[in-house]
Amino acid sequence: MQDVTTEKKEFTPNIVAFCCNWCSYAGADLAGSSRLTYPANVKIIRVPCSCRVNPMFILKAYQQGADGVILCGCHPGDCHYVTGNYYTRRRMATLFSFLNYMGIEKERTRVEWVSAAEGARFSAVMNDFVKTITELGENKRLSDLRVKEGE
Amino acid sequence: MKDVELKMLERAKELLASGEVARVVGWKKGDFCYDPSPAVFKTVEELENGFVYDYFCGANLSKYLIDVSKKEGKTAVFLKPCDTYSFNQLVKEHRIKRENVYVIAVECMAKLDIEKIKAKGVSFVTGVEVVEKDVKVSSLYGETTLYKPEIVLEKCAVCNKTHQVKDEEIILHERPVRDVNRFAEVEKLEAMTEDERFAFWKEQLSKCIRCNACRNVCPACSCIKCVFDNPNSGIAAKANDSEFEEKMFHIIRAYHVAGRCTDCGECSRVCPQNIPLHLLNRKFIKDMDGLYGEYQAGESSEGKTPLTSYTEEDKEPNDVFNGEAK
Amino acid sequence: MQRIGVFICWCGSNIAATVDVEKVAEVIKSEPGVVYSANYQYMCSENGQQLIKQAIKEHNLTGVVVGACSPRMHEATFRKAAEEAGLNPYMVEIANIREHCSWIHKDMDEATEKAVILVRTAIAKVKLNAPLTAGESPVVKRALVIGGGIAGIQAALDIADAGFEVDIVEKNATIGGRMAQLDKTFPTLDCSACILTPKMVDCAQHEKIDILSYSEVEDVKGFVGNFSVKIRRKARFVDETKCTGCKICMEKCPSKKGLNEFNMNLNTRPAIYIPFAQAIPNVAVIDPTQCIKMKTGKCGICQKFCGVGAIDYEQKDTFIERQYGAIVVATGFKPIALDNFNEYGYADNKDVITSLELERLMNAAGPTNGVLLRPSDGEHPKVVTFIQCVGSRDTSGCGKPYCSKICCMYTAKHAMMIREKYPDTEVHVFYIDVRTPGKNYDEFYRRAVEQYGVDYIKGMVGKVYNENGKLMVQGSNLIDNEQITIESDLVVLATAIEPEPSVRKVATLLTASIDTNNFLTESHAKLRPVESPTAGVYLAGVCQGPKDIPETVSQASACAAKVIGLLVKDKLKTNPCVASPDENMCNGCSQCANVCAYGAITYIDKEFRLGGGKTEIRRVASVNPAVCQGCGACTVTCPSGAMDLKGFSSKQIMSEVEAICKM
Amino acid sequence: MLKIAKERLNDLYAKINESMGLFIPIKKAGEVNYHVWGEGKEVSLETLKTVKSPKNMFFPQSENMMKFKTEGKNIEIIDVRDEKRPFVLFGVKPCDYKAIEVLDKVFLADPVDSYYQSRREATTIVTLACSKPEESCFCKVFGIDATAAYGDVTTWLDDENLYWQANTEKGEALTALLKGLLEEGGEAEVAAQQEATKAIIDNLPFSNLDLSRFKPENLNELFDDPAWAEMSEACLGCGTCTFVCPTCQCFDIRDFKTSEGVIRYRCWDSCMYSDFTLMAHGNSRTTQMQRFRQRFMHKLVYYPSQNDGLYSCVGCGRCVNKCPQRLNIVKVIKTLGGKNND
Repeated sequence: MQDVTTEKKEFTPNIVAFCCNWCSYAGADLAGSSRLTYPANVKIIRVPCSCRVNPMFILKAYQQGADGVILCGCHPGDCHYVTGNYYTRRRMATLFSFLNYMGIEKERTRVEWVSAAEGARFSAVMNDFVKTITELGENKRLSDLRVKEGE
Repeated sequence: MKDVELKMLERAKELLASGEVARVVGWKKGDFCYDPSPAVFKTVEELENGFVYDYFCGANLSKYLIDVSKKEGKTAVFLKPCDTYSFNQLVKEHRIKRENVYVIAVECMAKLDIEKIKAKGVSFVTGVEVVEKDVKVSSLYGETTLYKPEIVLEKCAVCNKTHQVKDEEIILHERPVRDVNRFAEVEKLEAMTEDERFAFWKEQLSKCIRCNACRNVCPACSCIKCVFDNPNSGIAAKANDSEFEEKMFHIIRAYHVAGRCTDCGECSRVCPQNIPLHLLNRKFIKDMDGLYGEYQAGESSEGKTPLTSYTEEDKEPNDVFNGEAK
Repeated sequence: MQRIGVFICWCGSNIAATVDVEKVAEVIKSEPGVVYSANYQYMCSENGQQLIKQAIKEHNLTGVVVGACSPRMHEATFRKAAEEAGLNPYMVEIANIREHCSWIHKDMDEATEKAVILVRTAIAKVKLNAPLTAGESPVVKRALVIGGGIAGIQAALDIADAGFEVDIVEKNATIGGRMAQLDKTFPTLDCSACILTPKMVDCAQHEKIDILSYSEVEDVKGFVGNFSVKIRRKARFVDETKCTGCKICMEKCPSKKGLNEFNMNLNTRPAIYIPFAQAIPNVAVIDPTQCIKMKTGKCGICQKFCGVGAIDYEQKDTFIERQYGAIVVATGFKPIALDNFNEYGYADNKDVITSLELERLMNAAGPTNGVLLRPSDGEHPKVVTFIQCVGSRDTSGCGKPYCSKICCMYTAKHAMMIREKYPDTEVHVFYIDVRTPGKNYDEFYRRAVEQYGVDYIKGMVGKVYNENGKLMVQGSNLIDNEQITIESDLVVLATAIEPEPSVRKVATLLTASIDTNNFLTESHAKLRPVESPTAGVYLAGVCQGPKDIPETVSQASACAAKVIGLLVKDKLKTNPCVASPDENMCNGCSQCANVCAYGAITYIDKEFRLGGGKTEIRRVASVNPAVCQGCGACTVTCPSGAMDLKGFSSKQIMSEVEAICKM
Repeated sequence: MLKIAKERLNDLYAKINESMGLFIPIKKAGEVNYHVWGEGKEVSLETLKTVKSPKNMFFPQSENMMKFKTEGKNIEIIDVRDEKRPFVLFGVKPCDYKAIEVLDKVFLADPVDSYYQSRREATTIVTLACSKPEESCFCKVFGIDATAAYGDVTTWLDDENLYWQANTEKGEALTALLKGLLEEGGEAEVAAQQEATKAIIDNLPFSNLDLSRFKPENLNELFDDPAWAEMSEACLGCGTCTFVCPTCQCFDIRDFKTSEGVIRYRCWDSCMYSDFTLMAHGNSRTTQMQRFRQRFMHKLVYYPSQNDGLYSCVGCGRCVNKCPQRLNIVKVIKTLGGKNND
């Protein structure tokens, strides 16, 4: 892979998207089958439900070099598991506010509801998030210098 | 306070002597006037030799009941107003066997912080006498009078808690109900810029030596095995090897007790580096109050916490910054 | 030591055109733990699967990663292949390098680099996978059909014919649904009642079918194979077991002002009534809002006249609870309310009617005994104008964004029927497009135009207003490019249809997904169109999307086939990806049960050895794997991390995070 | 004896900093700990007890030992030790200095801990004698004279001056470097301060603790003493006492995954923790009482029995001040130490 990345380009953020299996992951699939592009630096981890996403996973992603983390689930009311995303909503609302309280940029973490039918929206959301994070710049406040050692 | 102490001692002796309880959880005299320790008294003699209740009995005894309430026989415990919230929360989480505990509610009148007294330049404290808002501090080097609100424990400075649990009470002096805003410090931080807040916490958390005192004293941190000690959790660590680790520990710690933290203030009391840890927990409390309606953990021993309930109209995470939360 | 095999699919050119598959396979070869790495044109093909099976055997693989299309597509395929080769199916992970990579990226280097990362992430996960075995749960051999329209009737009959017990829960007093209200059906123009009512009778007479009319589903617990459903039997104030349907009560009832819902409120009915002549069950029901006895306490005439003593004014709602292995949702539709469409003057003009109202006006059993008369003055209309797409294909937000699908055909039917019966009547149809796919459909429409001389006008109607007792329909004619106004006697609105609103509650109870238009979501738009994502729940008729009678019947039969397929099994395999607590770490704090939507978590007191010969009894969480659906809400609530999710464990996800973040 | 006026201390720090690193008590976010000096930092020599002891200098809380660079299936081991820059550790209190001697016996004994050794050798220790001991101090119990000369250089501080005396070659070399800043004098002032301080120390409440029972021959008896249960009852099992202790030396070795491979590092561990010395079969000490006992038995019995009677407590009193529940070694000594404590 080295030969692909040797050229130091301008800042391209590293973005992790947690997508629930039923809506958002399917939405991403639909974006794919509709050939609706978004940058390659968005990488998706499949979880059964947005409520499976532990704040620890988000912090871990930042530690490991993510510049932005986005969590996608079914629209509230449409959760495949009935109430999962309602808990997600509270968990993330309090977590985001808390992270910002500690001085972490509030734009860095985001929640978006994307249904299985919203391929276009998935792509639009990702494009927008990449743009936001690119403007925001590298994640320095929640990164772990040890991880990047040697880079 | 002396009269309360005598009454408590008398009652404890009675309970033990009559066999009503097998043990009493209270405070024991230390080497100085300011260092009592939590203790379990099993005999009248032990009580006579060391029982104390004074202005330095700040420790929250409720967490000890997790273990003690499992023992044979009933346990009597002295709980200050703030301690009863922790007690309730632990009962709610099935960590304390309520039927094995006899709760004696005791008055508090705010506890003093020896570190704050020392910081006023008084060393070698030999005794204190509290008269209203004046504290006469005697030391080897003489006597001084300090203003009480400046030398009480942080948790006491903003306290307006009342006993939530009592099987009986020993209250000889009523503490006036006060109008205090425990979120004032949180609001100050919120009013700062992102950069300022980041700098503030960076400096504060850089002091952390990861001694786990805050965690181990916390009544909400009652896990049999903490995620930070569990190699399978993916975040286990023993030292703050990096700035990230410092933040990680305190974010997760605060998050794990969010909705369960009663704001008992023990974390800040025990921090050897005096990191204002309560400001982390209180941020969660304030946000949850603002977003989901006022909620005081430990007010009841039943019901769900804000993070284990929901409404269909809850605010979106991306919007909290424009709303009540901030 | 792990022995991972990696298989990169070209998917023809779908992946290979953008991702250098050979390079991915080559790079991955040197990943720790990877002992075999290959690429192939179509991994999902028989040969591709064979490649995997062979490699598993030859290289003694402990885990398999397939870099291919979405796991939603072929995860099951590859798991099955692995299983056939003797590897636990849950030791397979999919890296989605098609939908999430090759199809959305254009730059080959970029896409290749990302594909490598995605495959590495899947490797990181699979290394922590544990073999999982599906559990088993028994199947209750009885089905529930919610809704007694043609969809519910057909599904119930098919299931019952296969020998399984079926209950139909119908919220109205009779089964039959919307189809019972229709006059004729396209494209054959046979009488709706003539083909429907025999089926209704079949239902009533079928020994395996139990019709619970005037009933609603109140609560649903359980899971596929073993649902426990609480059904509210609404008080009809008439003893169903006694009433013979003689209708003497209807004749004698002095309160006759209740609006006749079956006739779309175009006429009235008594307070005690049987909705229509062929109702099943043929049992009366009292409308308590109209009944004088129930409103004032005085009357009781029907009771006096009832020869069998079936009237019971004191009757209360009752509840029954039954177990089912499968549930079919067939809750149907209703025309949308026209509040947002003032321009058509529906509220202000009696002679502006909906198509369903027209059905009743044309029906021999309808308010006019099948003679087409204007509601306003009972005159024969001489000019009838139809307006298509009222509220359908509407992006303004006033109506529905979708096509209601049935309107083009029934409007052609109506136009044709009017021209047939009243050749002197002029018929105009305003349309946006005429959509007639289907067997004999277009021929049908052409007959309306060519044979019956119906005047089709391509264009939208801007306004309908009353001028001197005439309805002026103002619209555009796009073909001639002119504004026209048609002086009409009757205006018929092809009103959009929407799911019956009660479906929302049903969906919530069943934890079935629902889309923004309140249509229930099918598991897969193409390949699993009759299954809801909630296992054991199937969808028939318009509750899933607009459709006409033949389509509804097909879907209902398809549902029945699925249900039968489920009910013939004695036991079901359960999803092994469920939550499970590490009892040694569980504090028994009960937080997890608070967030479980399925009630899958209970607490038990368990004895633990402490060492030194001591033991301790501790309260710990216990998950019922047959009830748990595997969402993971509990895992995040658990502060100690004792609760974890099989197949999506915290360790696995953390490991994926680590791998995916690596640039 | 040499001296420098207090107002000029900053010049002294700056001068040292020109050629060496300077590790000195600095106030940061309200707390005083040893940090690397820099212009503008708030030095606080007056602080009697830094929260963490200066052992951090040689035995940091966390320290990388090596890296494993992985590429595909290859692993390369990389030594991360760099040439240690010379450092001056400034302001070390006598008790903390004696604590370093306790650590030396562990880390410099065979097999030598080369990480510790390289730092130790590159460092010149400047001690600062005590003049205002606190009630929690009890170094005298362990034969330490808080006014005496220890380390490569010893200093004394009063309201006007810092007095300076080199004790070793390293100390002389440092003194030579600073000769422009230091002037002769101060013997009388130092002697007076020493006398006054000693008088205070003699009267400190813990200065006469009886250690007589803490002898190797009493090991079993002490180990089995029923008092441990009661003494440890309130212990939270946190690591505060061990992390503020100048002589605690236990560490854990852990791996951290990086983008390139693995960093192997060591970090302080605490015998008070439930997962301390966790092994495959479980833990050798399963109760907090056992862990509590381990710590104090080690300080007062096990370590001295292997080091010619040298206790591994220096009486700094940090644990007395910092234990959240006010348990500490003094209470243990008083309970088990000997008759005079009764």
